[in-house]
Amino acid sequence: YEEKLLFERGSAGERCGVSLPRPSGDFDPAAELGPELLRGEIAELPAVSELEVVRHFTRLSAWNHGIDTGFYPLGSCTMKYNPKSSEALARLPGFADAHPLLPEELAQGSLALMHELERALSEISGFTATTLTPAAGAQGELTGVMMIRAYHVARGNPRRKVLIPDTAHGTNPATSALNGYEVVQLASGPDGRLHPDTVRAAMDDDVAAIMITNPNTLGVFESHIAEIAEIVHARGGLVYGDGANLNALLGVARPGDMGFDVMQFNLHKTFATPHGGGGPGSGPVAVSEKLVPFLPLPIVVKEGAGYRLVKDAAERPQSIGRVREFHGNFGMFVRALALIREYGPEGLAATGRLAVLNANYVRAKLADVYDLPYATDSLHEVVFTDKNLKATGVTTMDVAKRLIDHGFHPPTVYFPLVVHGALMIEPTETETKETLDRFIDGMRQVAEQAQRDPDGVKASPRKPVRERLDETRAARKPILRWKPGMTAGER
Amino acid sequence: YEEKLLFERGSAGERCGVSLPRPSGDFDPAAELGPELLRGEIAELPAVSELEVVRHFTRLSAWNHGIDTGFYPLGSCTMKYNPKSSEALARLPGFADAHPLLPEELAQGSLALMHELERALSEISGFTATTLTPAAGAQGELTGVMMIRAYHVARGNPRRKVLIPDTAHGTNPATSALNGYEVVQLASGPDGRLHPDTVRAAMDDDVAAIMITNPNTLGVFESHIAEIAEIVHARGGLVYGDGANLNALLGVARPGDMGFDVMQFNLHKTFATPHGGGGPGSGPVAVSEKLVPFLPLPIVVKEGAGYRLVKDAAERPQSIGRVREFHGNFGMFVRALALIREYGPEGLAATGRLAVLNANYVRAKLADVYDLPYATDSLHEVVFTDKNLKATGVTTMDVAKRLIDHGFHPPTVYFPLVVHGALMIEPTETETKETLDRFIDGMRQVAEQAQRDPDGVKASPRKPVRERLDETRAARKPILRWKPGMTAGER
Amino acid sequence: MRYHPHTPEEIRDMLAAVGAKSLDDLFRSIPESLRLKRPLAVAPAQDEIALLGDFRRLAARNEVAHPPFIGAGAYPHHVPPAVDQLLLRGEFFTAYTPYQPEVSQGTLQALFEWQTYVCLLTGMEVANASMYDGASATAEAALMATRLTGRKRIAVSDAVHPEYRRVLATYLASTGDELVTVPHGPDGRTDPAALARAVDGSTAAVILGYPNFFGVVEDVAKAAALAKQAGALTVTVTAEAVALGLLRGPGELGADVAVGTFQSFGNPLQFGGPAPGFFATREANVRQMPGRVCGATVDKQGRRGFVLTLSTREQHIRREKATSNICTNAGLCALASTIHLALLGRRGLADLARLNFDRARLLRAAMGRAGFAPVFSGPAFNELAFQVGDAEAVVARLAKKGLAAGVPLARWYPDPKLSGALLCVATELHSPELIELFAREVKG
Amino acid sequence: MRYHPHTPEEIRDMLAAVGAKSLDDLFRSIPESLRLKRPLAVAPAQDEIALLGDFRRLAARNEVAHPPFIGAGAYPHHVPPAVDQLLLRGEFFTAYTPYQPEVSQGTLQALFEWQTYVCLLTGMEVANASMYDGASATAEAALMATRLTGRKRIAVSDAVHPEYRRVLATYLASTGDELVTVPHGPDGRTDPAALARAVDGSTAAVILGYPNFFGVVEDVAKAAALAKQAGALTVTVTAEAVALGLLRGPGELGADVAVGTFQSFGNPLQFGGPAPGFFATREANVRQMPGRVCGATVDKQGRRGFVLTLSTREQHIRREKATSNICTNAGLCALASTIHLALLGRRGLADLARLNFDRARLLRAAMGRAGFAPVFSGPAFNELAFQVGDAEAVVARLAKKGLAAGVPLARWYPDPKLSGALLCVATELHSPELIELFAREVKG
Repeated sequence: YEEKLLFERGSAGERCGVSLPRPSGDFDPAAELGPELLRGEIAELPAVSELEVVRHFTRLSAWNHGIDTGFYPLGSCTMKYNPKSSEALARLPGFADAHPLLPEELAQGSLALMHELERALSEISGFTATTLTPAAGAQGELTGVMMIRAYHVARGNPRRKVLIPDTAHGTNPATSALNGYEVVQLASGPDGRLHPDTVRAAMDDDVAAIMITNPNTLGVFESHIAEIAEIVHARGGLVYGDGANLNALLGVARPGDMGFDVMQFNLHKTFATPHGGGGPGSGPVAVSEKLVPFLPLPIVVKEGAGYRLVKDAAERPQSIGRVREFHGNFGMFVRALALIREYGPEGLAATGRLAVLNANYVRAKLADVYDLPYATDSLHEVVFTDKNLKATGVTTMDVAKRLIDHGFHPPTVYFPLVVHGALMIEPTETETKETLDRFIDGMRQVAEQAQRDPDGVKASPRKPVRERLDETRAARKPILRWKPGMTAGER
Repeated sequence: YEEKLLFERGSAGERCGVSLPRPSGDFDPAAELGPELLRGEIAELPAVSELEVVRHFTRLSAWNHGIDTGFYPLGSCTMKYNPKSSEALARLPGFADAHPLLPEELAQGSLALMHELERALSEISGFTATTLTPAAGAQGELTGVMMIRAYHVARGNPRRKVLIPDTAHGTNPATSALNGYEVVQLASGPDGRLHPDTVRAAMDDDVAAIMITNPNTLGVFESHIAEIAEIVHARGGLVYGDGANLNALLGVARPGDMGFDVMQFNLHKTFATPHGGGGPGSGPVAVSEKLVPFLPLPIVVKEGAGYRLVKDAAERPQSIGRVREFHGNFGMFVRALALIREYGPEGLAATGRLAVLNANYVRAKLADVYDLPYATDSLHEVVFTDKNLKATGVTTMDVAKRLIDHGFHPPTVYFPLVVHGALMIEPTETETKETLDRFIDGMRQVAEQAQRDPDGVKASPRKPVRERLDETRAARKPILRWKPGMTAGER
Repeated sequence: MRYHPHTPEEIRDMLAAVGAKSLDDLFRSIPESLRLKRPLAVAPAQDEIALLGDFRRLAARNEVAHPPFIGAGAYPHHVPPAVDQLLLRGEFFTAYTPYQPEVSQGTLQALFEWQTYVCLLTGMEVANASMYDGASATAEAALMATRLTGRKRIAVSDAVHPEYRRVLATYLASTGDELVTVPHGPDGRTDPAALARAVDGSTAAVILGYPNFFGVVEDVAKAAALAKQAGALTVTVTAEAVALGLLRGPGELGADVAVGTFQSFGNPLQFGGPAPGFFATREANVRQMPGRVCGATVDKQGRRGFVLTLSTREQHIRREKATSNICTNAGLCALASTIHLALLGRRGLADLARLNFDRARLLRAAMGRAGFAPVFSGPAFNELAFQVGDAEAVVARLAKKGLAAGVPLARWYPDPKLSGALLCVATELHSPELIELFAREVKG
Repeated sequence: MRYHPHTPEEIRDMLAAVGAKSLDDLFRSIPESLRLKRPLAVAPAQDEIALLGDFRRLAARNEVAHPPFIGAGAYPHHVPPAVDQLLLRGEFFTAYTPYQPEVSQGTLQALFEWQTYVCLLTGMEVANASMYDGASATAEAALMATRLTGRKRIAVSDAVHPEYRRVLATYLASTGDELVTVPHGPDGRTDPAALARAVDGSTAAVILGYPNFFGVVEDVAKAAALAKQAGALTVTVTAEAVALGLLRGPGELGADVAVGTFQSFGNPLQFGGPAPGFFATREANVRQMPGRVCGATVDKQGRRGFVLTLSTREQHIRREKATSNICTNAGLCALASTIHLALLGRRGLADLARLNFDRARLLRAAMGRAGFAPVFSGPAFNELAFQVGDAEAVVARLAKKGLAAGVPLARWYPDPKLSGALLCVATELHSPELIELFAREVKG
């Protein structure tokens, strides 16, 4: 079937999908507000019944891959199972219907939960305190770098530069730039690691911080992290940890113990809150002692038997201020704490270990077929390339698309940028060995087909509702919204 | 993808999809119960993680057609939209977690709801009182005929026969037989109606009742119902109404006003409780004054400000007893009453009218292509046949299966039995004109293809996960459960 | 009206296509005298917000502070949220009976899995796709026994759920079969001597609870041997199916039919319904089995698929010769049980059953410390009757505190020995602390 | 562990395949000194029943007797149950960012519909696929204005939500841009004279609430004309998007950027988040717009399909040259809004907006009868500030009755004229009876 846009259907008159109370009587908003402020009904809005809405979105949903429908081997994105009990918990009326500005005596349940999560995240990461407010990982980064900047400003000089390895996520340089920093890119070594000498050479008194993802986006642990942190600290710099890959370390090692000064979490990665097709995320930021004064507001504190939000700048004069309205994505806090509670210490430790086992298993089973650019030990993810397929003309993108026909979401492709034709695979601990075996089999079949029938691979995918889409055309002449007369295709 | 049986996967050791409390300590059930009562773990049971279960059922669901995915033109089955708010209501903890044997002072909410539903159903159908307990329409019929039997027994003679028109659902004769009655089938007339003379000829003092569906399964109103009821009543018989087709009459006419003595509802048809792939149903039975003493227990009564269940046979000595444990399918009562509340008098009246409009529209738009065996006015459904396609070799079954490829569930086929090659279509009031137009177009295309390419029609369906299934084979050598070694197909 | 999509213009156009002048015109086949001339006297239409508000208030009148200590045929258990979230998928929820197998493989495969679970848990060979409930399944089992044996007498233990027995009596009254009730002994099991006296060459079936209404585990093997000797069938009735994770399946013990409900798996209490009745028996009896059945077959391509089968037993084909009039059953409830059983898995089912057994042990101990002795000496699973003196008074007293205490057996059993008996359950929902609290409150 | 599927045997086999002796072996690349030598000091693992019990108790500590009369940036509205049941479909809920369009057409088409809804309601030409929230969307709008104009000065009305302004200040502190705050007049609108004084050739943007934090509807057209003359952009901020069902879209009034949140459509309050921020602007600004955007294109067969596009603005391509660092936004929340807007439809949206306006009229009348006058004379939508004397005391008194009364403006505004002001909202959730009750309770 083809599912039209809402705007292309059912614009007929009175049709409506809600049941509303009637107004109290006749009144004329125009008389009270003035006609110049008022609009009539918006003519282009569709008018459909509840059944039509239900069918529309039920059918649209079938055009999606989700964790609930199949495996997601997405590197650095940690697409693990999203527990269903968390959804029940987040919908408890006391949580779902709580207004953020409720008098605090009516919001003790929410505040207690936030406080417990703050303590748990600080303990898990080995830091002193954690702000829960950032809305996503990238905003967490922004918050982290703002704190770094505030720290340096407080010491008299914001400094000018941030050091970033070439394996970093794009958010790292973007975040630094947003804070007015110049980005100095550092080359990683032949083993995929950042080396102390590289850092030493780049480090000076104008460097505000270094941003390091550990394990990095090659899935490799930055073994020199302690020494690197020393080098940076020695010249007054700070060490920012990108927590995107924290899953590998859960219960195994703590960034706060390695010399990091600040790190953001991605609750929708490490703590299994649903990704939802692109958010909501939640990006708490943990800091060491020296950055505590700069934490953004609000901060939840325990006082006696109760909890209170510190909102007033007077109480925290060095705070960077606010990074979002209210207190953060509370709905995600409920889910993250539920997972931490259900795991407990043993479950958290098993998570890191099994995530790393799964990645290494995939690596061991595919290394004879796909090129492994770095022989260094992998933790939670492994990066292959399309080098072995070069002669066939089949590229990483083709492999990715062909995997769709085998029932899998493609891995992360062409990232990290330092690897040519990268295929980045992170299986997560919630997948079974059977699923990994089927995926390995799929990957091997694609490699085999690339030799035998490269055109078949390049013509993929064939099974989903759409074949390859013309992304260039989309960007060249952007059509970003429906307008009357829009057609359902061309040719 | 192919989704294996649960039993064919993940039987590996410790795997588990639940999180349970631990027992209080060591204990040995064998020592306390005796080893002869105990079993070990059941070896054939699968052991899977929560994610595997979620994927399994998510993927299985995609192999189903439901109202939420597409149109269901099923005659006499009233597959209308199931409101989502009803699902929220039925899940309120006070309803979902209420034990049926709660002390009545702790169950006043449930009892009040049942009482209101009982009153509403009695009013809608025009009867004196309604029992809510029967679990489905067929059990409602059984209950109704039991009351008829008890009525006659109370008057000294259970009588021997039940009159049933040839258009009736199979449950009518089956129910009569279960009560020990001999079934006398009555022929309907050339206009699809039962005629008073036919009834008069069959009626005698040994007839306990006549069972009539009105409108009948041809979608035709039994216009002679009042006269027929008089004939039956005159000889001491009772008139049973099969409420399967009540939707057509909502707010338009009431069976209780037409001479019926008893009628079952199908809440999952008329009042939009979900059909769920074959139940749960709910089959309340409404009765006129003379059958009230025979109603099954329990009965909810209002006393002062409170509600009480009459459970004791001493209070209702003529009651036929119980037909199910506890008080009926309460979860369905919540949904049915919610719909009645949201409709109100106007909404109920509109329901009958729009259901009949939709059916007549389909009839008007297809009558030139498909044979209409009865020219009589249709109410909520219309019956066509495959007669016009005879020369092509395409049958009703082929038309039904080909419609699947057009995205529709097939109509009811080969029923009623009096119509050769029947295609019975009931669109319900919740479908839009656009959907009906697409369905009409699909039906016309199939008729056209039957002329042009009969083999193509006969080879359908091609789009669903399975082509036509071998039902004869299934019945000849029944395989009703998985056993180790079962294969996933043959040939 | 959000469920009625028709606009006035569409109604006008459609009436024109039909050739009618008005909506009322469509009803000309209904004699004027039979038409309703007034609006229905039901409550005025309510908007969704008001409706939710009213129903929330109603539901709140039911809420109790703790999980009830009542079993007696409906068992408070934890339903993992995953069950309901999967169940709510519209493809399952809003599907019709799978008569058209090509577009119903989801429902059909799940029913096939349900049937397999029922067989594995009961130790039987075949099962149907569900029944309305445990009581009507029991009645259908009795009727099947009369068909199979050609006999008209049913012997039922008085320790079978009283409401099930009442339903059985109602069904048998309409078919003219005879019901003989067999008393229980002081251990709470069906009295073996009385059973031996009740069973003879005219007996079609012996019906026992497993566990029975008192929570006591019957000696099914012994009763089945006795019944077999007389040429009668043995039917076991299980309302607390979690017990089958710990106790041998009735099929292993010689029973011929196992019926009951799987409410305990995945189905909330809902004030008593709906929940999935089950019906399992020996392969030899399959063509006399009531209700829908799902079977495996192949499609045109030879791929395995599932269909409803053996419909020549059923009312829509056989009409008055059908084995039963049941059609719609409890498919969605059976799906809920199947999902819950899948989550539990082999180990989880055994663990859950052990845990329930454990909680009943804790209850027995806590009540013992409070001075209340068990009424019956027979082996129990998760349900026990205690001598508490004035049981109705205890129930009333605890109700005032929002605590649902259990049910007094005297409501159904005039036996003076049971006059002070309170039947109580303990499941995984009753924590050790809550059990202690309960025992204290009963003591008062 | 139900989320960890590994059995001991599988772990053994997998370790063998990997060539490791133990799980800890896999971590040899982590120096011993950096390893954690103890279990994490978090609460011990909890089973699902205990977890549900604990969280239910926590949530119950939040519950209030009635919908709160608090707006102030987060609005209590009715969310039809259909929204959440569709949202919970795993295909939406557990999907990743739609970078792989062939397997993400469901999410993408829904985002395209979202973008269209945002454009239609705001009267703008283009919109992105959502933002974190209204506050950061406001900050991003300011930053975009500085990029487009090359200027560094932002004029913001003090009647813009105080927390939004605080976020704006935080963002501008790190970029080194300047923030000028413009006071409001006695009508609650931004003071036109002060605005005229604040805007000059160095101003990048003028930011106004629409409706503003006081619930007052600003004269956007006038402000936009002023800004335009100075070469500055006009940015409107809307936290209560239901207002856009009654009020002209900011785009029609001359605004260049419209930002805010659609929380009011389909998203429960959730103690403040998540909810979908929105960002809409003129087509000419599209390449300076932050955040993800969905666009239409065709597939190899020429069929229409959707992709994320214009990614050359974004961090994963442009790195330090990106227009913003935002990546994950609030896609699922945007989907919730889209579903709710679809249910509302043309008529429903207008009705809902009128109903909210009506409820505020009832509130004004009821408070008037209770002796409380509105603080501001400007036109209001569904939110009003009243002079109640000691506003904090009123809040504390009503809290004791489980009633959330509104927020005292003095928390953010030292202006003595606002010292007794209580900001209250009335929506479709506040029935006329509840509004009467509220006014009585405020009076005490």
